[in-house]
Amino acid sequence: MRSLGRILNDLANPDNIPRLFSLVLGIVLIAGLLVPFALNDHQLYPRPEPQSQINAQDPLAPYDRGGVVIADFGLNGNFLLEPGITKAQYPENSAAIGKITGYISPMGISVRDTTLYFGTSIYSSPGGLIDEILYYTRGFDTVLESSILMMAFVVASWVALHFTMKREEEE
Amino acid sequence: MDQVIYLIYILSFVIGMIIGLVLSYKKYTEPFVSKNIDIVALVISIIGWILLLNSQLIMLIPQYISITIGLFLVALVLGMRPGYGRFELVIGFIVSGIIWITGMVLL
Amino acid sequence: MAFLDFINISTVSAAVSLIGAAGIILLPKPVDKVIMFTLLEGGFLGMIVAAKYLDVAVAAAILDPISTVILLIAVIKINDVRKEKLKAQEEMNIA
Amino acid sequence: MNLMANILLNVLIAFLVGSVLLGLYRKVVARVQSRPGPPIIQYLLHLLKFYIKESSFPKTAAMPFYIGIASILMVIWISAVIVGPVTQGSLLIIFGIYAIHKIVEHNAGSSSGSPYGKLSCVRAVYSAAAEVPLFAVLVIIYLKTGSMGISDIINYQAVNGPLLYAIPLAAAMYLVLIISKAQYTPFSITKGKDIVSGYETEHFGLLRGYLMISESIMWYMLLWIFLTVFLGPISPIAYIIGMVGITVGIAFISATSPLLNPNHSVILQIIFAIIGIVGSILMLNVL
Amino acid sequence: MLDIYVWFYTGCALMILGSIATVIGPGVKDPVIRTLNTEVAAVGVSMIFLTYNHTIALLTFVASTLIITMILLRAIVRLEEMEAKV
Amino acid sequence: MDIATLSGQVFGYIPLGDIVLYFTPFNLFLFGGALLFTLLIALSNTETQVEARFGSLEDREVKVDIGEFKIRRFLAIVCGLATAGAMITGDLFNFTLFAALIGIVNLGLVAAVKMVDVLDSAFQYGIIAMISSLPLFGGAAIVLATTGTLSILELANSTVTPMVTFGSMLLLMGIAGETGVAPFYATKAEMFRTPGSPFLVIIHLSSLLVIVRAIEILLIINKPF
Amino acid sequence: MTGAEVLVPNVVSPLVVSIYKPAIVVGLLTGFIALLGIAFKKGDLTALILTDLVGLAMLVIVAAVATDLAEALVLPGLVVELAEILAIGEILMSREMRKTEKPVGLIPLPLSLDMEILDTAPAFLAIILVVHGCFLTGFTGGAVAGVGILFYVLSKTIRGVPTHIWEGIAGISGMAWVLWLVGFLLFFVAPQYWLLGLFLSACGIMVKVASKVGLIGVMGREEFKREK
Repeated sequence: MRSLGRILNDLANPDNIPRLFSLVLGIVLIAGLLVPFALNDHQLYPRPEPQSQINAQDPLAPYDRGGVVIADFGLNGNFLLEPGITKAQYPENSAAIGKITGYISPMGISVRDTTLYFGTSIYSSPGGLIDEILYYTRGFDTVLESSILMMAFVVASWVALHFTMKREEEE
Repeated sequence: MDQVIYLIYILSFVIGMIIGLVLSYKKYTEPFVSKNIDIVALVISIIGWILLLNSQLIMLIPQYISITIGLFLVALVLGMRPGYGRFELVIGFIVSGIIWITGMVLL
Repeated sequence: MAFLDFINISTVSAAVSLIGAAGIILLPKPVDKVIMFTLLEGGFLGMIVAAKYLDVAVAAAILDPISTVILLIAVIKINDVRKEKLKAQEEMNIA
Repeated sequence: MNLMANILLNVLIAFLVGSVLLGLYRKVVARVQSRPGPPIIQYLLHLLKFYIKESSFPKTAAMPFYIGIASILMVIWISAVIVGPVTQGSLLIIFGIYAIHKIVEHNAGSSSGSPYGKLSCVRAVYSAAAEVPLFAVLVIIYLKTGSMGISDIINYQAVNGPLLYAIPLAAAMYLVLIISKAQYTPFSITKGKDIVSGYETEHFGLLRGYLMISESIMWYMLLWIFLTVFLGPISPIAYIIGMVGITVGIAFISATSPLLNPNHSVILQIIFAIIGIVGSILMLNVL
Repeated sequence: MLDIYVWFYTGCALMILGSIATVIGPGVKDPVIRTLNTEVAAVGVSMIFLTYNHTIALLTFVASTLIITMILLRAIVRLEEMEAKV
Repeated sequence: MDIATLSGQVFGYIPLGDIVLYFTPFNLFLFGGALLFTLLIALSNTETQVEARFGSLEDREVKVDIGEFKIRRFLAIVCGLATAGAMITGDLFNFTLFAALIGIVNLGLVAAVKMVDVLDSAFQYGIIAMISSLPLFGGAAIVLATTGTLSILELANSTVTPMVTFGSMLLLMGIAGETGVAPFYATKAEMFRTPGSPFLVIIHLSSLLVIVRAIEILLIINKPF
Repeated sequence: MTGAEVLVPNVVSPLVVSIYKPAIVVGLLTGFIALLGIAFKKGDLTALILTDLVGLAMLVIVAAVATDLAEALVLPGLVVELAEILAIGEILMSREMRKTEKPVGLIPLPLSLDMEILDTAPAFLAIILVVHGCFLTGFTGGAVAGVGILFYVLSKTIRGVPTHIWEGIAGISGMAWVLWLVGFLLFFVAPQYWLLGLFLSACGIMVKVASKVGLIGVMGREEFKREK
């Protein structure tokens, strides 16, 4: 009975908790290997087979999702004739769906016309499917993740400025 | 309307207990005397329990009034200051229990 | 000649990175490890080039030396710190 | 009947019955320990007394919070009455209410600045580790009946018989939870004798009245949920008998058992919870 | 097609090797060495990203691994300096 | 739909593209509760702990100084809002992100404290929170891989496979770790010994409410029937 | 150009489906190994380093879904990992400082580094990275440009940063965050201005991430580049 009490007390010690937790989680993970894993091929936002676009000499590979651009910089919103292809969960909730996917910045257009191998850069600058997902259809996620970064930074910089760096005391 | 009646029951029970407590403090000054039986309390308890348990048998007044009054009277005894009213309560319960059983057997 | 077909940029860079990884893991001295780390990164760069994503390769090529430099600085610094500490201990022992 | 009047009635009933039951609880504990004990009505009188008394606030308290938290406790248990007996809504909401109750319990303690309150607060947090899984019995009920709606559960029991026989372990877990909410039982570490009145130590006057009202409503609601979801549609008389019976039973436990060290108490409850949950799920699958 | 498998399985091998090396590799008592060994696994992850053509994620990952390494090394150096026993 | 039998009739939606927030009585109650507490915290002062000293008759007052007060109040409000958001979100990944945000903010709330023991338990809690990002995001990803969707409204109609169950088990562990709930609460309980009660409440509030909500979500996904 | 069907297929390609299982297994195994390491190795610093490894396992499991959505989900995972390591590392340091209570230990040792690369390279590399980062925008651009700034700041010899400059930079990143929020709202309030919203979002995020990463460089400078 006494040893039981000691075990119970040990379990309440903060130092042991992460280790207990990781042990339990590790066991769960390894048990997960028994589960039959298979990828359901009906997914949202599917992408072409890896390397197929770059092998087809597509200058926008690997993020070409269609759409035709007219870069006239008119602020009336008519930038394109044809939006890109997106398979969103609720297309009806996004009025301008596909437009970001199809959009390429003027600089991006000039890059596209000069070289075949800069598709990633073109589509990481404003436009592209990832931007559409990150800022538009799943923009709320990005609100959170940038807030997470901000909060972590607030915490870290507060701790750093007040404890770790201690600039005031030193100078 | 059911719930209103239950509320009335509970209220009469609670008020009965409070009054019982106040009265018994007036009547008995010394704490915790448990030997002798108080006749008044006994009578109240018997009447209360009879009204409470045998309310079907009493045709004169509506059932909920008799239960309300019965609860009130029982609560008077139940709520007496600690040490008092215990035997009265039990005796009242037994008496009315007997009446209830005989009533059930006879009717 | 089918055997030689296997020698393309992917497999070579895979081999390079595996050697680099083995080096990082097995070599005892941190500075050696940093050198092997560049080998590993080189293999990885080769893979990106094999995949024809030149912009990624450019960015990775710039970021790799930086990470090597940061690792180097840290290793030098920590060696410094340890030396200081040893010296301080010896002084303590002499005194 | 209109909704407002219905709510008012049910809250009043919950409050009066709950406070009389808590009085009975103290009486039974006292009698088991062969003391005369207070009158049964004492809890209610106590509560009324606090209303008349002057309210004073500790200088160290975290101000609007200290008052707000006591009122929130009342608000949530009144909403529990609304969800439970009045509208027979979802059990999940009651789960949520219980979670918020734990939070209030914790913070009523710490907001006063009293060391006893603080200890009680730490224990409240600590015991949440055990009580929330215990409250997860509701999930087992959902697994059994297929609905979280209280009215659906009642209908299910009207057809299939009381859940008490179908998932006894869940009922036992729930009883452990009720035990942990009663005073001076092995599991009620937040209000142990060693820390004066626990989180209520520094609440006087009106605020204490609030806390006591909510506690009585809570006691009524916990018992009501037990009787409703485990015994099914029963008459008001049966409710009263059941409530009195459980109260007396727990009072016996409380009067005869020792207080446990917080660590041990919590981990024992966790063990109960694990056994209960795993056992119930096994039983559901096997039977 | 072969390329893709080469990248993928090299990545997998590096990940597993790197993680084992980080946990029980030679000389991992020294936190600097441990951190260096995590880099192996990180490169493995990059290769897996490359396989799936997650190039934007890959770019971000390479940059952020660098930052994480920097943070970790800073912590290690600082702790070493303080002669903390962790 | 399962959502109705679990938490009551759906009152309305806020569509933000693929992420659809929805309201049921249950969600609304928790949402309101979280916001109420947040408001209360935003308005409150902190308490003062008075401790006796050894060897003398004086008292020692432990207070929260103004810089610490401001940063902690800010973090507490963010945490309250995140909790409120997690109560009504209708997307699995969004929910996990809310949980991650709550985790990091909770960590911050106690990191500002100067007691070694509290910092220690904050660190241990932080380690757990980081570890649990694996089961959190990994679980959500496994559910996504199996069902092809992340929206809870859609998941309510999808079929259950062992993979979904495994994914949601991971998710539950992740939530438990991220919020520091049972049986890993000990790390958190230590953190509550510091002064600053209005801010500490939010730590507790967020973890309990998120757990309650997580149970609802997992029941919706797994559909025991 | 190829047709729309080739650009975006209806289903995920079979190749990706076939390598899903190995990818998941690798993720789970890595996670398992790292978790066992945390469970059985002593030391808080060890745990901190190993959690990094756990994060990597998570990234693989998410990436294995192999859609654009999965890629978009990897980014939050990355950010969360980075943010938490930063915060926890800082807490660990401050805890140890309080524990040891040695005033000498508070000040980093001086270190004179004579590395050629630190004199010539930084400006060049930093400019390339920042320009590339600005072109990329978004998280990616922020991280890339941020590394450029970090490296530049790190290799400067002036030590320390006055608190008000620090707060200024942090304030800029806060404003960038607001910018991003405005962009996000614009998408739903006024869909016809989606392009404006896109640019606000992308540039806001980039400025935010880059400035924060730059501040990490300042923190690093305290350690690595201190001269007498």
